[in-house]
Amino acid sequence: MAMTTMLPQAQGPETVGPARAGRRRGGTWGVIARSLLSNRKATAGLVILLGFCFLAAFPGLVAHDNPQAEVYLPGQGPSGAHLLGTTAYGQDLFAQVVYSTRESLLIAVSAGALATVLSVVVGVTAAYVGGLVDDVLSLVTDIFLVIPAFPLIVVIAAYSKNAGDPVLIAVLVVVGWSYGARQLRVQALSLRNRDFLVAARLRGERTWRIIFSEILPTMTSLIVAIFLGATLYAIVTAAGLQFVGLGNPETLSWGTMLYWAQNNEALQAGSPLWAIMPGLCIAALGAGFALLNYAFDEISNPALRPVRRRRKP
Amino acid sequence: MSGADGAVPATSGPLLATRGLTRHFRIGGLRGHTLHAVDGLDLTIAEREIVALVGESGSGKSTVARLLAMVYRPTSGEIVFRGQSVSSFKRRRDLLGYRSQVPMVFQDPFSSLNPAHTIGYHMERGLKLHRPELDREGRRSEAERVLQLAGLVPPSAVLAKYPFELSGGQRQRVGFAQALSFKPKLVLADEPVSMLDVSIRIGLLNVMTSLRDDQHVSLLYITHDIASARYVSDRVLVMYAGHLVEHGPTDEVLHQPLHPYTRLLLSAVPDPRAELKVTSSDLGEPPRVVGPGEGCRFRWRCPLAQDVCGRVTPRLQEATPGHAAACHVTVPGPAAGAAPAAQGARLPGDA
Amino acid sequence: VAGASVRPAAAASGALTISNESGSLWTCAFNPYNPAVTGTTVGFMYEPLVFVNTLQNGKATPWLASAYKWSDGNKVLTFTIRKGVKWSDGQPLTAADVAFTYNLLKKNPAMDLNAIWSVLRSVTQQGDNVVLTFKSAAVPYFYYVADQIWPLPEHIWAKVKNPVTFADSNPVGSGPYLMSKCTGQNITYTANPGFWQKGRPYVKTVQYPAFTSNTPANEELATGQAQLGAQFIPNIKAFYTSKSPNYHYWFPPIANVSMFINLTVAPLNQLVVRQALAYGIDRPRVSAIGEYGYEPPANQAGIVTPTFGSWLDKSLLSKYNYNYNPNKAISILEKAGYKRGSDGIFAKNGKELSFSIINVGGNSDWVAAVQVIQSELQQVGIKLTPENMTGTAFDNAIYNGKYQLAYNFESGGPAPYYELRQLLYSGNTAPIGKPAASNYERYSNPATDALINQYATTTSVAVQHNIVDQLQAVMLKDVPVIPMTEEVDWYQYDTGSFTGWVTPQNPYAQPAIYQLPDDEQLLLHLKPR
Amino acid sequence: MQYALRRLGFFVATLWACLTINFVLPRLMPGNPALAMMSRFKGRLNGQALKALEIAFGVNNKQSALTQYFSYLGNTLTGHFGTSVTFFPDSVSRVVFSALPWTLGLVGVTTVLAFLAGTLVGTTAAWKRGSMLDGVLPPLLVIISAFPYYFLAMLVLLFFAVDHHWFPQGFGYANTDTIAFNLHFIGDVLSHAILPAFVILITSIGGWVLTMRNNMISTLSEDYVRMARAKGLSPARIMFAYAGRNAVLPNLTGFAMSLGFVVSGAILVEYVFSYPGVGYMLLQAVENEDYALMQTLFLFITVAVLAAVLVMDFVTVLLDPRARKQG
Amino acid sequence: MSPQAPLPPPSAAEAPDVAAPRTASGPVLSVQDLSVSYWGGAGPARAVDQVNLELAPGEFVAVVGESGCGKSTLLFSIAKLLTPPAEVTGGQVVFGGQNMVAMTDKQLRAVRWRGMSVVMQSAMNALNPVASVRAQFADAMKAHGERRKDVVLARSEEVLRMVGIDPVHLSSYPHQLSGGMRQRVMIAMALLFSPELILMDEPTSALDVVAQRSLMVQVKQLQAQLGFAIIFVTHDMSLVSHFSDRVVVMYAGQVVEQSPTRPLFDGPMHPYAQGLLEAFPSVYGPRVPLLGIPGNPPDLAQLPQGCNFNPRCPRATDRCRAESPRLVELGDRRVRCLLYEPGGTDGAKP
Ligand SMILES: Nc1ncnc2c1ncn2[C@@H]1O[C@H](COP(=O)(O)OP(=O)(O)OP(=O)(O)O)[C@@H](O)[C@H]1O
Ligand SMILES: Nc1ncnc2c1ncn2[C@@H]1O[C@H](COP(=O)(O)OP(=O)(O)OP(=O)(O)O)[C@@H](O)[C@H]1O
Ligand SMILES: [Mg+2]
Ligand SMILES: [Mg+2]
Repeated sequence: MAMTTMLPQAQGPETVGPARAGRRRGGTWGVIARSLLSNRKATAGLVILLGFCFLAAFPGLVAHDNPQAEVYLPGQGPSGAHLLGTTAYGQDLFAQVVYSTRESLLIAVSAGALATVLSVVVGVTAAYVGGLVDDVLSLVTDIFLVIPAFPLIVVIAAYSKNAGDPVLIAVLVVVGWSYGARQLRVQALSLRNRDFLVAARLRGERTWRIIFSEILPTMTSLIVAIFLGATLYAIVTAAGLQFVGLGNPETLSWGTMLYWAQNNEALQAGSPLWAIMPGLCIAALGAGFALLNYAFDEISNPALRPVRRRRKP
Repeated sequence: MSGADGAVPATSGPLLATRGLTRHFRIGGLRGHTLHAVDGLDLTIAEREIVALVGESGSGKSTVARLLAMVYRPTSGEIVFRGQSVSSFKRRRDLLGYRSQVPMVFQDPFSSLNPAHTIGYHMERGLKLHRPELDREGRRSEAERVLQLAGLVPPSAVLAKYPFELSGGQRQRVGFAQALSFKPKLVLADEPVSMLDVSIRIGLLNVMTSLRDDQHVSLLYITHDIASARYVSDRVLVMYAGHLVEHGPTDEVLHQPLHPYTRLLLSAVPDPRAELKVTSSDLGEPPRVVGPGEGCRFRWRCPLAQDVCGRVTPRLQEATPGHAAACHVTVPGPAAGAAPAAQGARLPGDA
Repeated sequence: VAGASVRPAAAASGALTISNESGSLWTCAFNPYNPAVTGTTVGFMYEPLVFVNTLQNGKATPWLASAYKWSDGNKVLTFTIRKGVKWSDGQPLTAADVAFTYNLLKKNPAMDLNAIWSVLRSVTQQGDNVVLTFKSAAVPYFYYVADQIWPLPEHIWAKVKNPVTFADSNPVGSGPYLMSKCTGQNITYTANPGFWQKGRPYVKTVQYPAFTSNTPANEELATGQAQLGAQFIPNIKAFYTSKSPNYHYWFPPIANVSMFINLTVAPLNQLVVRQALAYGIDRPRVSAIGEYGYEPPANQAGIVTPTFGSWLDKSLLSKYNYNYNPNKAISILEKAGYKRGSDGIFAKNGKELSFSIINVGGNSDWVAAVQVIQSELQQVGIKLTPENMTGTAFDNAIYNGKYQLAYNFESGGPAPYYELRQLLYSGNTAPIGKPAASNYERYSNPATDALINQYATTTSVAVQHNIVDQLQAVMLKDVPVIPMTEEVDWYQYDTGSFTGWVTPQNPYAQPAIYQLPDDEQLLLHLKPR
Repeated sequence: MQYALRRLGFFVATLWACLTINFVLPRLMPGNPALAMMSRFKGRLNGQALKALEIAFGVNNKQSALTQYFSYLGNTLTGHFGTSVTFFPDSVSRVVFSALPWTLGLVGVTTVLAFLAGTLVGTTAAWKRGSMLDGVLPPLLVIISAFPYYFLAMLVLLFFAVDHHWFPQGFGYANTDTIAFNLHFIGDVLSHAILPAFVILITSIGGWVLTMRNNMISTLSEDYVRMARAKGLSPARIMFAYAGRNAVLPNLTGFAMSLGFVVSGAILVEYVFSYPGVGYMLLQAVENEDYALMQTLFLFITVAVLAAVLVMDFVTVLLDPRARKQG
Repeated sequence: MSPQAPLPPPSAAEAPDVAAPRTASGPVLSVQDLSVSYWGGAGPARAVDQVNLELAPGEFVAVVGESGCGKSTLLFSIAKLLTPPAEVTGGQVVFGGQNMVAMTDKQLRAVRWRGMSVVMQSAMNALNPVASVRAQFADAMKAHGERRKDVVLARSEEVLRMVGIDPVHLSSYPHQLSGGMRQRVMIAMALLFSPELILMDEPTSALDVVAQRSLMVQVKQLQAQLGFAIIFVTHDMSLVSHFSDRVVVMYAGQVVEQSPTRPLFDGPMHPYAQGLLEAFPSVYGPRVPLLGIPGNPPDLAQLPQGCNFNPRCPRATDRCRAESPRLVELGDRRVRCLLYEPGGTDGAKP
């Protein structure tokens, strides 16, 4: 995601000598790590996300059932054997929830990140470079802004035979980046004439470098908000597309679980957990990101970073 | 053109020269006015020369520096650096070359440092771009060297700081140190010492002179501190309301000012050791740079103003070799009367 | 309006509320030949000439025609139009109106939804009779020209400039109801006082709200705000019948949901492969998991049971015995020279038995069914890759033959013949790339075609049975499609407020409200309690 | 002035490009309206009906794509939107104009409310950074907005309408009502709008909160905010006129865009609540390959969004002098 | 802590340009043992160290000192504008009889601008970039009860003229002004009311001498008329010498010398002050190379043992390296140097 590009690698801890190393251990990553750990909310968010990452990476360690196997009694309530019960198809709900993490996380994060990167590049470039470039990029942004998602996915799915994940992600990115680009453009416009950008230009920085290392860090918090927005949008839209049958219901994700639950009236027809669990997981993922957001106050704005109070020796 | 060229030692071409440099701004809403920030400016800076640019606040000094640094594009006119018009610098290499030879120190140290980056980052970037010969280690020691030179100690601690952790004067010195780190030919320094206390200021001024003397660095030194201008500069340029009204060797201008504004300026220079001479509090009219029209722009405040001043914009005329002023009265030129330029100029102040 | 509200109180006031997910808001157009709106038109305002009941082996009940007669080697059909029937504007309904209607369809092929003019030669009025002359013997077409035609008042439609796009927003029909109010959300029908069956309908007001999605429609039923439902309700016991002893449902099967096989694609053109597919699938399990058992498992003979049970050749069926038999599937393939690869998938000449199966993503039951099939076939070494698409993309693929396997169904009719003809008649198919009206698998066999054509010439039940027996043999021998489950009518009803419902004991019509013109029969039988 | 003309020029160019996409995209979809109708009434229509439908919908009239394109552009300009296939034979204009007010009312009002509430909460949370309010409200709202909203809609519907009959179970008004401008009807419409509005509201506030809060936090550490404090301005004034006004720009842009998107409605909410708006209609148009309806709805969306964005461009220039072009 | 006598509410009727007679009772401002630290990774940096300062009404106190020695921090802490990581670690600020440190926000708001206004060092950043000068002036006036549009406009124009800026610039935005103009706009804003105290942080650093001098003359005149007190941070010794009544010399967070102006210029006592006065060049005299004060300012987080100035002090002794000097009172002057403490190093007085 954008963060990695924004905080320059060039300036490692070695560059500035021992005093620096003593003060701010670990450079960029140190800053991020400290911000994450120093704020309880951000830490909670991190824990949630890491938890999901773990589930995504090693679902088998947590759930021992094959999530797709329709081998149990359908529509069971929670029990020792089935922590969350079974679906109307006789699948283990817990295993489904666990195994769905990978796909959901993948869609959410990759679509969110790609869309954010695109918005940043286009929005900030437009604002910073200005002139004809701005006009043309704005035009493109506007066009993408109104490109209708549904027909697009129908078309793409028809030509790619199957609305699998890459297609879904591509569509989400295509229809999702322009919104943020517009917002970032406006924000960047107000930065355009700042002296420190002029100074960077005079220093001889390339345009892309100014955009990525000078403008972006000052807009981190907006970008994070936009990333969060894009991610949530991706989760919700993907689930929505899957919900109306435009996705690929074969795959295992929280969105497709909702599709199945919904189509089987799980809420009313006796297995409410089938619908509630994926909904809760989506929300929990959103919560993780939202809480993580609190760390970025400090990452983007050094002046807000808390310092440990150490008495003078 | 006339006077300016003559000021340059014949032996070498000027390091930098401008011809008819002009910059206008559109201000206001729909109706819109044109603000003449800089009008028809001709200046030269020779190699190994410190040129002080003084003048009224708002007279366009920063704009000149920004024009020279290629922040603004001139409305008209031309900037020639080492015989080449800077507008011909299109390729990145040329531009980068120019930028590393002619860095600029910003007037406002509070907004010219990126709040999201440490001082170390700022220094590192500049060095990386302009001192490719240095390795990582070399860059660090160079950064520390220039910070030390600018009086920021201990440099390693300063490198780790964010701009908001520095005082105004400290930030100002960071700006100056950055420019030095480029190994420049000409530093455009926009009030680089205005927020420094006198002792540090002297230190920096000494750095400037030694740069000139040892490394042949030229300097455009924009300042309000006439004393420090005198302390370091070889020549002085005086601006008023977008016009260059006088220029010449420092001592000559300071001791024999030609233009009424220069005189006013000098008369206002305080001497801390002396009592304040209570002159009439002359705020005068603020300079009119919004749609100014023809005529001398100082005429409303000028004790010597005549009819012609309202009709004809005076041109710079040499009074003595290398010392020129734009005034119908004190240096009447061909525009005002038929008198030959710079001949027998009376200096009313000298009487 | 003296209309009742849609609250439960509605039933008490004698109004019937129908809950059926229509998928869109109402258009408030009532042109009965506009397929988008027939569901809210036919049976309410417009009626057939003869009512043919699928659930009772095509039992025909004279309706607007009081009598009918085949003649001239079953090439001429004469309807005698009932006397005393009036249009709702008071004008009498005459044979002229009926003949006009047929000829209107001829002039406007866009209205001829069943393509009757592809077999009709002419239609004329002769006094009270309307005479239909066919190009050739056309006995099974009776269903389309008698049951699926709704006469229009000539005095109104003759003046219509373009009957295809005519909205008919103030419909004048002969049916039991008048359209009294229509908004996008709801249509209110009130009883037609001039209806030709005196005293009927007993239910004076019918509310037909437009539900865009299933859930609220189901809720409306479950809470008793609607008394007649026509949709899939998952876990119907928990959701519906457990809520009241008066709540019942019946899902009579009417057609097959099948796995369609593109016979032009190798190796699906090999019988062994198709047989292996048929043996490798546990249809009861597909039914149980995919369809909650609502749709019973189908048989390879292609006869929908119990609806058409009398047509089924049981001995033939058990001779071929396509019941789930994975070992047989495997052994057939092995015998044919297929070998299992390291991934367990059979292959011959380097070509794996790996197929894509297209499906409609919006039909979750089908998607689930295909998942079951996929895992079962995996065990017998055949790999399926489901591709889910939108309905339109799906139809586009299947009509034009651009698929390998497809999960689909075709409309049936009042006898098994109708569906078998759809499936097997080569005249219905088309080359790959051209849309086929049916027979999407591109099956073509002159002998079969001859059988189908022969059926059209006979009204003899015995001969018809004989032909259908032979068609079953084709299904079992050639396995051109593999029936999976049986498509049913969705039908839920509340006996608390109305009586006279269609029941398994009294299947006087297809009970789903979207079955036309069976809906009229249902509406006429209902009585408020 | 010149700026305005230039932007207008680009507006027209963008509009044209979007119109073209709106023309091309539907036609890239597999199948045609007749096929779509077939699959819509699957099992109820004989396979033979396809031919009839193709004639009815003019699928096979051999007009070149270019001719179609130009007549489409012409018709769009003159407001002739054609006949809807989904609501055959209704004209698209009638269909759209009867549904649009519902959507504008429901989604429009909730969008404005969500924006106002979200921005307010975001502003306050940033102002009180680290307080209880900041710690609870923004994450809560963001979490809620992470719920897929049809899911939430379903829960809300079940709880408030089905289990406790506090609100009606969907639709825009009671089926027995006649559309009229009287108190009874308006009250009825409002009571039907509450649940869907509530769902849209709580699921969309989170986004506004987040952008506003994050932006506001950066702004609050600016010197001019400190200066405003020094001036003794009231906290409200500093919060809104100084920090808020500088921080709100991206949110305002977002708001303008969402206002534009009001026209497209809240598809799934309308779907779940059977609300008679254009949002669900759009989905249907797509599913039914109803070119005319699709194109018209997209046209409305396009024009609304582009206009909103255009207005926003001007407003930005008004609000932020730094964004104005120099020289 | 002093009792919280409420400040007389600024009356709306009192036109801001009318001189309010001030009762010359007690100091306007009294800073007692004020200490401020910045919490950084390397431990706290004491930017203000036990500063004591009293300001009589109408007094003009100049604060000079090395760049980075804590002048701005001192002003901010007086105005109670510090933000984390800065923290007041001790002492109090009594303004108009009230302890600012303990005031509620509401009380503070009433005091601000009418009672005490501030000119910040970062003139560009201290102006709201999206509001015109006019709007920012009006804001301040409205916040303190002045709502009449014509009055606000008239007053805005008046103060702008006072600082030598064409009132056209009322409709300018900050980024359209030159550095000096921004500073003057800030000063003008501080003069909107006639507060009892104005804190000015290097307000004239971007002004030409003409403008500077006339501005200062104006300010002095106003001060004479209205009797407000000024704390003036500057590096310009001539301004100090010509306009201030008293000088506070700071070094590394501490006040090292405090004295009426003339005597200081005539005979600076603290070695640092002595160095300062020797460091400025002359306009007319001979051009002589100057050296300033050798060495570098200390790191506030790592102050030297003993006297803060000892590493650079030409007269430092071992005792200076061991013992922190107190502020000794010598008549109306105070100095923090062991030279002046009883038992000083060598007893030699300058
Ligand atoms: N971006 C701009 N837009 C509009 N006007 C501008 C802009 N920049 C400068 N000006 C105007 O140009 C004139 C000259 O400004 P400049 O900053 O060059 O003055 P200066 O001589 O540096 O003054 P100071 O000594 O106060 O810094 C001023 O009147 C200013 O208002
Ligand atoms: N936010 C901060 N965090 C840490 N240290 C800070 C911070 N702000 C200022 N400092 C340090 O505090 C010291 C005092 O700063 P202050 O701004 O008060 O200096 P000053 O006397 O006003 O200097 P100048 O004349 O250069 O403006 C400086 O050394 C600076 O580095
Ligand atoms: Mg300047
Ligand atoms: Mg300071």
